[in-house]
Amino acid sequence: MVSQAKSKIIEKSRLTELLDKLAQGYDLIGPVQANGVSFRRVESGSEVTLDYINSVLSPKNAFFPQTETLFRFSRDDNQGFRIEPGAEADREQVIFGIRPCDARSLRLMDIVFNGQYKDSYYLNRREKTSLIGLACFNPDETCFCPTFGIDPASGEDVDILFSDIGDRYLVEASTDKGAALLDRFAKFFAELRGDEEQLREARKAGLAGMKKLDVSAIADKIAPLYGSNYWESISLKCLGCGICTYLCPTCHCFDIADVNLDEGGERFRCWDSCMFPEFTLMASGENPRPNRKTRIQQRFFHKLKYFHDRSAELACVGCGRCLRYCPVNIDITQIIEDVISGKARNE
Amino acid sequence: MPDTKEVQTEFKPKILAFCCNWCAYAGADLAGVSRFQMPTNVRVIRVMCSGRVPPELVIRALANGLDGVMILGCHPGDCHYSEGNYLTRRRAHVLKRLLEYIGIEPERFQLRWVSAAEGAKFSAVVKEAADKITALGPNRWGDKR
Amino acid sequence: MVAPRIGVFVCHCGTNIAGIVNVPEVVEYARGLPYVVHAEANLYTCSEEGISSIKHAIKEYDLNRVVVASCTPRTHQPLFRNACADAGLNPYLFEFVNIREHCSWVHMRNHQEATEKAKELVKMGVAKARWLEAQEEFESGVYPAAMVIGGGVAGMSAALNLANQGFEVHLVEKEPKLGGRLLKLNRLFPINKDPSELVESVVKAVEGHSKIRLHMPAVVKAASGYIGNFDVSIDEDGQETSFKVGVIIVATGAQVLEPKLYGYGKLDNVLTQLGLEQRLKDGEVGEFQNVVMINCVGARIAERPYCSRLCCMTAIKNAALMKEINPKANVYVLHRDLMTYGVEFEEYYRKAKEAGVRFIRYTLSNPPKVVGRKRVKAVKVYDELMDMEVELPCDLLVLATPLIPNDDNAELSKILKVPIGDGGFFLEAHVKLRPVEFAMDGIYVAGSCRWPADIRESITQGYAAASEAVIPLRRGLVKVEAITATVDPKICKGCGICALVCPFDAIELKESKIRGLEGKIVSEVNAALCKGCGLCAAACPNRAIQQRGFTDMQLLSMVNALSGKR
Amino acid sequence: MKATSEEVQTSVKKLFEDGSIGHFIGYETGSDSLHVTPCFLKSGQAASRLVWNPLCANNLSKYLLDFKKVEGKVGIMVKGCDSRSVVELLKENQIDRDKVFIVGIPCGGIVDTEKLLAVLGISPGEVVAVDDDGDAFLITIREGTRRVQKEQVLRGECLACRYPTSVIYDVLLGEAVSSLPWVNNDYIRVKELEALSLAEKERYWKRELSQCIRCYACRNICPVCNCPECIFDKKAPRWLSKANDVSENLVYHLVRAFHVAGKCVDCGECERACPMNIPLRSLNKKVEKDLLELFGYTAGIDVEQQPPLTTYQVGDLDEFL
Repeated sequence: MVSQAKSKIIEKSRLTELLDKLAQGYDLIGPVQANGVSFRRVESGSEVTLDYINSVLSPKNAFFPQTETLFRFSRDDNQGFRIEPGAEADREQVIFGIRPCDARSLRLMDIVFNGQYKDSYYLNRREKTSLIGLACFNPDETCFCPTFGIDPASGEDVDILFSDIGDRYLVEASTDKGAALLDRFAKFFAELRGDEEQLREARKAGLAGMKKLDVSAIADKIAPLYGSNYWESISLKCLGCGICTYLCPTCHCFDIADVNLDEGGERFRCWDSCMFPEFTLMASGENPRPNRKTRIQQRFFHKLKYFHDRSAELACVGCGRCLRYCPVNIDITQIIEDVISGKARNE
Repeated sequence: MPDTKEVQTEFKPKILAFCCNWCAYAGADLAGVSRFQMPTNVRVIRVMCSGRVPPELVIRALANGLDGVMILGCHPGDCHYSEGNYLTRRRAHVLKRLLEYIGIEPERFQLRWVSAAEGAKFSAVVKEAADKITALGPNRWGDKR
Repeated sequence: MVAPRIGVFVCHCGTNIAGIVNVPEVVEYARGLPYVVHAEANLYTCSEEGISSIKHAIKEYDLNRVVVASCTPRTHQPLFRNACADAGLNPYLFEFVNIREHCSWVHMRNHQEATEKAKELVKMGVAKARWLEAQEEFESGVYPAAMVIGGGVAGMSAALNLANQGFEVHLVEKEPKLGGRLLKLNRLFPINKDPSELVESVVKAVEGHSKIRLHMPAVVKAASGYIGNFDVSIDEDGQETSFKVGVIIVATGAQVLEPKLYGYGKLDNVLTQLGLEQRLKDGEVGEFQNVVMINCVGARIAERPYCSRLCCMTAIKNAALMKEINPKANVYVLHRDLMTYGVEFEEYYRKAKEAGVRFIRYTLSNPPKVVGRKRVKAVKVYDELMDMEVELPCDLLVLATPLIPNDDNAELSKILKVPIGDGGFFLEAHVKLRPVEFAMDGIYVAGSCRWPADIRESITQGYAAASEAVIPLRRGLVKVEAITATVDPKICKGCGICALVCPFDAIELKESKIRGLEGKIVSEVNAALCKGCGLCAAACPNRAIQQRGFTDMQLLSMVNALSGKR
Repeated sequence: MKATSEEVQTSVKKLFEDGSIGHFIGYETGSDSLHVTPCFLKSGQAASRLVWNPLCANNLSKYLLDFKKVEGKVGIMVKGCDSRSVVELLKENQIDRDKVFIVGIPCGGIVDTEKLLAVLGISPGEVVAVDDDGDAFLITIREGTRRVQKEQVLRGECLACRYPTSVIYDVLLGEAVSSLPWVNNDYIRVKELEALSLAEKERYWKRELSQCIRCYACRNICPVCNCPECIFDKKAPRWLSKANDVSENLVYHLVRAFHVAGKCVDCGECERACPMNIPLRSLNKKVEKDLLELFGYTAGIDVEQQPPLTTYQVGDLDEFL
């Protein structure tokens, strides 16, 4: 149901102008076409593309950048160090065009970064960010978000949802933050004409037949496959690259390193991938996951069991990026099916 | 309003020179013994043969922000190890073209031949490199991460 | 692993360094560098005091790395390495930083920048030192034989010296006769003796020596190997012969310049000094009344800036002889400066003047001019002292020309991998500190192939080279600098790139015998063949092969240090 | 005649039966009709899974490194480009010729699926099959069959392919193809980039290199990048920071271009694997072009040919006097 109070429309012809205004008041991040579509900081609305099913890189960079300075240090005169914090997001930022699957992934990342340990870097950005989602009516072959209870046309995890209903967007605020944003830019928005719900329902036809797997018992079903040679058969073709983990909106592992210069330096963190040989390499030279088989197993166990054990959620939103971009076509949906159906077993 | 004069510190490029022990390093020593005065920009790293210097070190040095890298070795045919400088020469031709292709001025990477007797040439090579690279301005690829 | 404890010793070198570089500032800077636990300045680090200071500091501060910032490793590295060894520190835990030849001497006008550069060089040296590792030197045997190239007086002296000490000597002479340039001379200065007395006795001793094997006429065609272990092949009268030697002495002499000046070669009464000696020797000098000699013909000019040293004495000798043969003759020596170094030589010159030889000084800008079309009839010269031009009647013009390098020096230099200097003469390792050695261990130099030398000097140098060369021969073992390549068989993938680039066939692909890697094909370095060039280390794609003393870690650390990274 | 999937299946079955091979590496249909995926067989029974069609982009030769210690010979399907990387693996002693059985397949070019979808204006799910039909591809979609000229939709490397037929094989399926009609002008893209000014080059490559997310897919998929421990994975010395910025990405990509210099056979896998669409072939092709022009060298042709940077001629070009 469209709630009248928080719902508006915007004519398509006014979108660029709105984005221009947003870019003036906020750090605006939107889908940009450059070597494929990815979310990047934009200065004006004209940089934004709407021609995408989903971006190559998920918007996680906006909260958890690939490389992030934690703090800087410099030597002081007394043989000691001065510490300065890394650059914090001092401006409010708006992400325009985030898909419902990616928006859900942020809720999953919150579990990690806002759990027992509070990650101020992530949380600071999260707090200062408003999400403007774009409903998805035209999913890719590789999409399977309904598997995880995600409605690609819903605004559950965003502040405002835009739905393309032909000549205009239906604009719905689902949080107070979203409502406030709508108020601030009220002049761009008009009242509903009444046919919006109907138009939206028509567009939802494109969502029929989306892949939806039954993952209700997956954590239990995958457990006995620890050490199974099923993973070996998958790992045979795996190249051990980081595409699946780096493009994944829920993967959140990072490494920390120092830059040590004469005059000081910085400590930074950067994405890491469980697919890499040095991921769990210890200083002694020992590595508990010494081969591709154990690494592949780790990736799927983390997503489908360990994360679930801790939070009752699965660390996947069905965005399909890992499948779409895997150069050897390793198919997570096939693996989930194999696990559910019992086809994956110890041989 | 008074003119806010921009205080421009003179650009002093930092240049690294790998010198082979037998020719170029000896040539640099001879330049010293002969008191051939030269710009202070160049820092020498001694290697036994110019062929010890892999492209990785050159690329790393440029990515570190050094303004120029030189490899100085024996003249072709004079290599103490017979053929090290011939291999260096092949690699350097490929590397030079690749660097230029990527947009790095070719003057920032040079291979030059300097014999043990060519103290004057060593100082001339240093001066030439310092002049050319000063004219280019700072290396725009460097980052100290 | 013990944490590095680095000591830095910065040398004033009197005022050589300290006159330009602010040494205390460099020392203070060094103290702040990573892992440096001690830094000090020395007036002369290479002096006994400096050396004992290093040894003392190693003990006092428990140093496990030593960095000396002074002159060049090419002359002083062994000294400082030995100092470390004496104090119980592995000599390979020493690193040299050159702030004299590469800094103070070439930046004399910019003290501040020179000081900054010196600091940075020290920083780089310290960065490398942090990663130095103790090394054991490889000992290799010395084949107890020598090759002496050149059967002139220097070569024969060296050969006899070595042979008399009991070592087999291969003496390789390109002419069919021993004796070299000496054979062509008429008299020797300053004793005025017939050289044949000297030559004959030396040649006889050489020819009759059971330890000397003569190869004549013969030229060296190829040489490979290293100190203690050279494989030589020569072309002996059309036949190829090969043999093994432990050391090589180069004594190939020089040649006399045949000038294109003063009508030489065109006018038939113009000779070189050597030509005159030949005529005197053969008794064919004929009648003469007016003899003019010109010195420095083709020497000390832009194209050939050096002084050949011998020509002045030769001219004095022959001028006096001519006067002796015909006391009524007018004998003039036109010179630019007279080189009569040494007490006896000055005396010799005085006697010639007393005998009536006239010496006239000319300048390069105003050289003598020859008068005459087919023959020289007179020589016009602008007399500097009288400040006027004089015309000297002349029926014999004798030109003193310099010794110039042999034409085949370049070829021999390539065969032996020893350098030749600017003028084309061979270049020793250091003009003062290592005067008869080449930089390449096991090869030595004597006589005029290095620089124009007279007979006495040639003999002395022959002896000197022999006495240096006999050290490894006598010891029977040489230590090979521990800069050879090593393979990490765990990482090596057996691609064989290293073996392809190795100029010495020192690398072979073999099945590993290491536990856990049995059967794996990996590179193996034959330390006896490896010369430490490091080509393999640069070519190996995953850096499984490293050159000791020049590892990636060490070189990269220097690059990073220069870039301001730690 | 072109080889078909059925022909591949029959041959492989026979090779298993007569004991010629104990393993086989080929292609099977992947997650949808527009994708194939590597297929590993231990017996002839499952040979019916094998396919051969213009979607078989993967260069399978890298997998040979994982089969060094197995019993029996490993059979592998190779296109022209793939066979050239097999030559390079042999050159580097990374595989044993006696332990591989090379099934060569003449190749008429591989489809660039992105280009195909754009040209046809359809979504991936609509494609049912892609077949080779001489100078065109036959695309079976739900509504019927469409014919698309190859030049419109071929992968970049196929547009420049000089070796469509395997240069080394034990058996060749189908008729050898000696040249492809559309291949004529080598290095067009490299020449365009060479013609840019230095400032334009810098701008271009800084933009491209800033895209890199350092997933290492280009390295990991590359058959001639076969070091068991890459120098970029080493802890000491650290050649590359884990931080992602242009200068680090420069080191990574230039050094990689150098490490594959004289070995790269332009199979195009690096560029295909790159999720960020960085024009990696333009880097490798540049080095390839220079090696050809400077030293007359082409990689992956002859096992006996010495790599160009491990040898020299006294008379080599010398620009450094």
